[in-house]
Amino acid sequence: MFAVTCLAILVVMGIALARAFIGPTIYDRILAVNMFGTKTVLFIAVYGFLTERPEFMDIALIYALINFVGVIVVLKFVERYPPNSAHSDE
Amino acid sequence: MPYRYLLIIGLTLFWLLLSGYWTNPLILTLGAASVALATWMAMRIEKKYAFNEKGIAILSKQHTFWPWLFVEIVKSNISVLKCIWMPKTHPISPLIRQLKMQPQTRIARTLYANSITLTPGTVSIEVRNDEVLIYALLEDAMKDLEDGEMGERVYKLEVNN
Amino acid sequence: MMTLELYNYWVVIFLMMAGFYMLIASNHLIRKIIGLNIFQTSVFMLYISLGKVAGGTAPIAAEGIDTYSNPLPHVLILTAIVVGISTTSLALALVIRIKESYDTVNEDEILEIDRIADEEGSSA
Amino acid sequence: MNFIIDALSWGCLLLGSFLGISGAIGIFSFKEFYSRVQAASVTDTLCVFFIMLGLILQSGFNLVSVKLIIAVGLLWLTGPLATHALVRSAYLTGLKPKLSITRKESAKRGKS
Amino acid sequence: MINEHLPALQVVVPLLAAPICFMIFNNRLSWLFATLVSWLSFAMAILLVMEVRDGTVLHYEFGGWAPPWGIEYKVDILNSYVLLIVTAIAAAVFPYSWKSIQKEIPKSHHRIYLTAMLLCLAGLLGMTITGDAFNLFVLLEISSLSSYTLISLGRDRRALTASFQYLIMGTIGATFILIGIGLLYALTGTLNMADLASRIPALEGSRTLQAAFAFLILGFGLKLAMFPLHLWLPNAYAYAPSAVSAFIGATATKVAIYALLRFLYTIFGSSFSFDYMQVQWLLMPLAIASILFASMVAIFQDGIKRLLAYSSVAQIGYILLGISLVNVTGLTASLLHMFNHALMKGGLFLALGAIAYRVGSTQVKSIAGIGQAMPYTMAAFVVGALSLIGVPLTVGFISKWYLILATLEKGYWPLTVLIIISSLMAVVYTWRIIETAYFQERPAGAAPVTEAPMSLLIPTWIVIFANLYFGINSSLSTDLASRAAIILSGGSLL
Amino acid sequence: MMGLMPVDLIILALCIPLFTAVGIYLAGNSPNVREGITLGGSLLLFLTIVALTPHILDGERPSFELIEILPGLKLSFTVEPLGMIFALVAATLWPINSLYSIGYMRSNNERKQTRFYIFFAIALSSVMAIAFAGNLLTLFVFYEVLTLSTYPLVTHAGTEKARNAGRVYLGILISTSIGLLLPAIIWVWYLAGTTDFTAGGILTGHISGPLLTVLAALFIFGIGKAAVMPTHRWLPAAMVAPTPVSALLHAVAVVKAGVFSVVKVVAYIFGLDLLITAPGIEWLLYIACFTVVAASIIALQQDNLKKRLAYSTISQLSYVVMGALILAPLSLIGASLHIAVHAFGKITLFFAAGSIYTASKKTNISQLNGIGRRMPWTMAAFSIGALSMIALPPAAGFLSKWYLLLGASQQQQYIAMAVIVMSTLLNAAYFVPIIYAAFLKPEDPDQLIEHKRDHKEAPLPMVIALTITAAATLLIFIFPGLALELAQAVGVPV
Ligand code: NA
Ligand code: NA
Repeated sequence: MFAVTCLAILVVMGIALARAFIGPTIYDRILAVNMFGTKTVLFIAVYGFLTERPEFMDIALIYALINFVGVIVVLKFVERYPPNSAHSDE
Repeated sequence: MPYRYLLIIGLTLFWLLLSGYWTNPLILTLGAASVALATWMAMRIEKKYAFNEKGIAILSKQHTFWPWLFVEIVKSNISVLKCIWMPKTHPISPLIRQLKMQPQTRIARTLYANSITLTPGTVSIEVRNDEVLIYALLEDAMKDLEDGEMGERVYKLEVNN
Repeated sequence: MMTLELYNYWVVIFLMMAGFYMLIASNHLIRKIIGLNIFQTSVFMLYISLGKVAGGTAPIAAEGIDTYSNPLPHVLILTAIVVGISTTSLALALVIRIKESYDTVNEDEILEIDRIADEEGSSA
Repeated sequence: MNFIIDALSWGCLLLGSFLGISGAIGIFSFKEFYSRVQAASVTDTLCVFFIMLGLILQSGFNLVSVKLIIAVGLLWLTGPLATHALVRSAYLTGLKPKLSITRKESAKRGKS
Repeated sequence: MINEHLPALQVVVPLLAAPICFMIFNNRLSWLFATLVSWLSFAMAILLVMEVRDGTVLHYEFGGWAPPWGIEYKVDILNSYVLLIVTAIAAAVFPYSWKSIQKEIPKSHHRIYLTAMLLCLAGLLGMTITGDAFNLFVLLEISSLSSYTLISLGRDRRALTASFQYLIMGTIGATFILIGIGLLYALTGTLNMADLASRIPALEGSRTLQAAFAFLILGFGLKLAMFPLHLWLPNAYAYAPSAVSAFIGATATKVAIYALLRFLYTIFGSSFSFDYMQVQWLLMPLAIASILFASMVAIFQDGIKRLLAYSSVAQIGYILLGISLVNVTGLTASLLHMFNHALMKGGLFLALGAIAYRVGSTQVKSIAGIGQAMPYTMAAFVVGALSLIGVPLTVGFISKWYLILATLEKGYWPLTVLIIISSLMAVVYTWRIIETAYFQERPAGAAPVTEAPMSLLIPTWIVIFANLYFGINSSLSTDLASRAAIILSGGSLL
Repeated sequence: MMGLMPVDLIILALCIPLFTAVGIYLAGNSPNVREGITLGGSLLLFLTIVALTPHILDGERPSFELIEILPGLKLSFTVEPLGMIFALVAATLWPINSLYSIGYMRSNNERKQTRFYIFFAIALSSVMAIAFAGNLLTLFVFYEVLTLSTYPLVTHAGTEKARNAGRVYLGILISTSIGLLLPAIIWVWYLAGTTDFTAGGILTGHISGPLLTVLAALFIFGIGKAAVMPTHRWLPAAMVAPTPVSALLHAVAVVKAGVFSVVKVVAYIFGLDLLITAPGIEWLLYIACFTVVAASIIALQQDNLKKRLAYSTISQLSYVVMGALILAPLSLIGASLHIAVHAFGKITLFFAAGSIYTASKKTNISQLNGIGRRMPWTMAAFSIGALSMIALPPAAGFLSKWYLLLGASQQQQYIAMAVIVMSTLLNAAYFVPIIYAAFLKPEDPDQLIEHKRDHKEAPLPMVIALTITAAATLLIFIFPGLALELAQAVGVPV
């Protein structure tokens, strides 16, 4: 069952990654990357149970925090220096 | 109890739970140092934005708000799911509207705007003074917000305090 | 079968090539830095997969587990990551100063600006 | 008893997985950025909740489940913040949403 | 007591001094402190050389962890010799810096300069002294990062792009080295150089070992500016502040070459490197190409710094040529040239810095007629140039002589001819400078020029004097180099 | 002075010109003191060399070692007869040349006279070192010092034209010496393990066959100062120099250093007996023969007096090379003698040319009609010099040519004999018309140069100088004892 969940999360991550590639705006990409990050947290948690190493939860927590900070920083940057082509296909 | 002490206690508990090492003195010392550092940084934010202890009290007093919000989240999840799986029968009708906020304190407004964002289907774009700019995926969701139940409940948290 | 068993190396090689390509092909200095990071990251992954012990689990001490993967590469890579971050931040600082003095971060444009400056310098 | 908890837990995990996949399909099929944000919101809220709940049920009450709860709290706390910051950036830098009704009309209707 | 910790102190002292230097807010005190540290390092290097000269090898285990678990520092004749080169140049460059950076680096950046110089020094010394492959990588990056910083301090904005280019190339090189070390670790399960050396012979046929070898050669090739991986070097040296050019130009590539030698001989062993992998047939054509190509390009340079930079690429070619001959004489020649080239390039860049201090430019045309106005500076430059050409009584002659001897021993007389042709090219490119300085008139309207200040002249002349001293009485350097060569090759070349 | 040991005299001979240079530098502001020091120093050197001569005639071969750069590679000095001849010629002509220079430089208001005298003294010092060089390395080092120290003299005028000529001068001399001579020296060292000059040669048994010829060719063309075609081009280019420099370059120091080196290498490195076994060695002789004839024909076409003298020099130098390459003991004596003989004759001719220029500002032969009546001393001396060039008694040129001819007939080198005869005719063809025009043709008023319409002889120091050298040319013919005795000892083991 954990395996199924893992697989599902991987599928979600894959689709998010696809969206990150497609864009078209930089915000779509950031949205997708953020989603990819939060799903990574989930994945680590479930994977910990799958491999019977629930200690991985610590890593998941830390990853959640890093992901949040990362997204905020990127947004700060994009907000201050908006790319010329942010809103269209580059 | 002053905000600072609440913070210290909260952070200490948080650290202890995450750490799991409750006997190693070196690690405990490091933990204490982390708590001190985090408190110091939080107090600097506090000085600037004045989330005073009243704010903390808001979050803790009314237990009915959180279950209600959870139910709202479940409901809005379902409505967005319908849009995703059945776009033909449940077409989206995106719109943007500026709403007046009932809550008056900063902490309550923050809570309100975050609650809007947390429920799928709506997102708060910008908060200015007592107004909030909202994007909604569905007109119904916007209506619900205009009806003001959420605002009302957050406002109650604020005044009942 | 070899090819699939060594999938980690293929991932590493793919990342390495991707980073390297970005580094070489891009004129944009920031992209070069990103390429450099991908390139370095591939090496980090190489190291970590080198530390894998068959049947071993992540080297986090816990009761009831006696086979761990080798933690040394992890420790080494922590150092290498720190080095990588220092390199990246230095590179970014340089790019900021380049942007300040050239008003562009495009390598071709920078070369062009230098070339024009040279010509003016030699004619003056 | 164990069986019931297991079944509940499996149910939660399945439900969470379904919600995750739904959100993913949403961010893929919705036509523009602001609506995709709503789909992503689904995965950030109930998907996280159910998967973590499934795990909590599996682990029983111990430090791990506390950490799982903390993780949910953390994600629910930071999720909307990130989403808000993202949407705000997008809006302020001039990314216009495609609306079914214009903002003016919407404002009028809202007042009525 | 102190002696026991000398190998560690050699690295730790400049490393710890760097942040302290940054925290001393007075520029002059900060400089004084850094200078003292550089002299202290030099003194320690001398002590180390004296301790190991009789063939003893000093081991130092960090934190009491015995190798292979802990990091081991190890000093023998070879690396004490390199330590001596690096610290000697540092001991001349630091006192020189004070005046030189006044005009080339804004006051607010002086402490950054000093800190980065100390870090660079520490990194180079550490690379030389460490007995641990991964530690070598870390220290390499410490020295590299500080040199990127130092180069970016140059006045011209091109220093920034030069530094960036160097950063990219240098990081690729370092990453290749990291890959190589990682593969070696995967094969042997150790990072300690001695342990690696003992385990590698059993693995001769391994593909992974060959890959590791290739990555390491490529990585060090980039760091030491082996043709055609040298493209970062000319700009980096040309736009860096003069004192930085002098220090890095004299030391950084030498240490990279030392590390390459360590890997070729000590870790992989000469039978793997030269008999099995036949790396000499890679090194030799590249060395020849770099000697010819870089000398040719140097002839057409308008900037003296760039000219010297290209000359450095050619000189690196000599060193690699010596290595590629795979005999004791060739190796001795390479080691000697590492030392001698440090002296000549150090002296030339220091003299050039003194010229830049007074003239404000290092273009060939801008130094017209300064021979009379700056007699001591230009005389130093001339001696350095003669050394670069390889005129007898200078160190340049000694290393070229050994190199020629090595080619003749092998019977590769066309290489002898090559060395001579490239010396002729060195005559051509240095003569342009000398002729301009001495036999052209100062252009009308040019600002009057006076002799450089003592604080620049004295360090310059100390290095230049060393060029003459070790050119006339070469017994110390040749003795150390030839014994280091024999030890390095472990008798395999005899 | 007589109480000094021969070795002390060698050191004195090397140091006196250097100390003179220092003295000139210190006295730079006062021309009289400066010239006094020059004259004093040159006379002192002359006395030193004279004091050394009897020791050599007695069969002593004093030698001393300055420094040993590398094992077996040292700077050392040994005096043998050929070196003695060369030193004697140079030391005799330096005071006379100094005397002449004083007159020339002052009356032509030349610039930077101090620099001129300093480099002149340094050049003389290196000439002494070349003459006494104990091995090829020492010879090479001071050969290059001589090239470099005469560069400022050649480009003395400081004009663009002078600098370009200077580049040709340096370019040919340095590239031949480094590109050919140095490899040859290394080769010799590699073969024999030494480069010491030894009567009878050092290469016997080490090399034979075509390689021997190649090595000989490397030396003949590598010694560019000997001006064997096609390495001769530096010599006409150097004509931009002031006349005393031309006199020094073409009669004493530079060219003689070249042919001296050739003879020395043939006699003391190869040995006649070895070189004669070299296949095709006669082709080198033929190239020298060709140079003799071709240079004479070119000289015939020159109207500029100094240019004609320059080509005459090229031709005469190849006599010496021929003498060495005929490979007969008699011709070797001729070659050694010719070094001295040609020196006196040619310096007389240059002195005369400089006097004509100083007195009348005339530079071309076509302007010289009737000048013998205005400048009888000068033109009489010129005639004696010319006779010596043509090799007619009672001038000394006859002696050396006679020995050359004897040697050539002994070796049955008929081509060489024919060339000697033919070039004698050519020499006559380009010198006799000048003498004829000077004394017998009426003066052409149009050819008189403004301000110099009623010129007489040049200033007294110049006249004295050229009178002395002309007299010496005659005296050597009449009393050839000393020169002959030394020349006969060349290459003969003691
Ligand atoms: Na919402
Ligand atoms: Na939402």
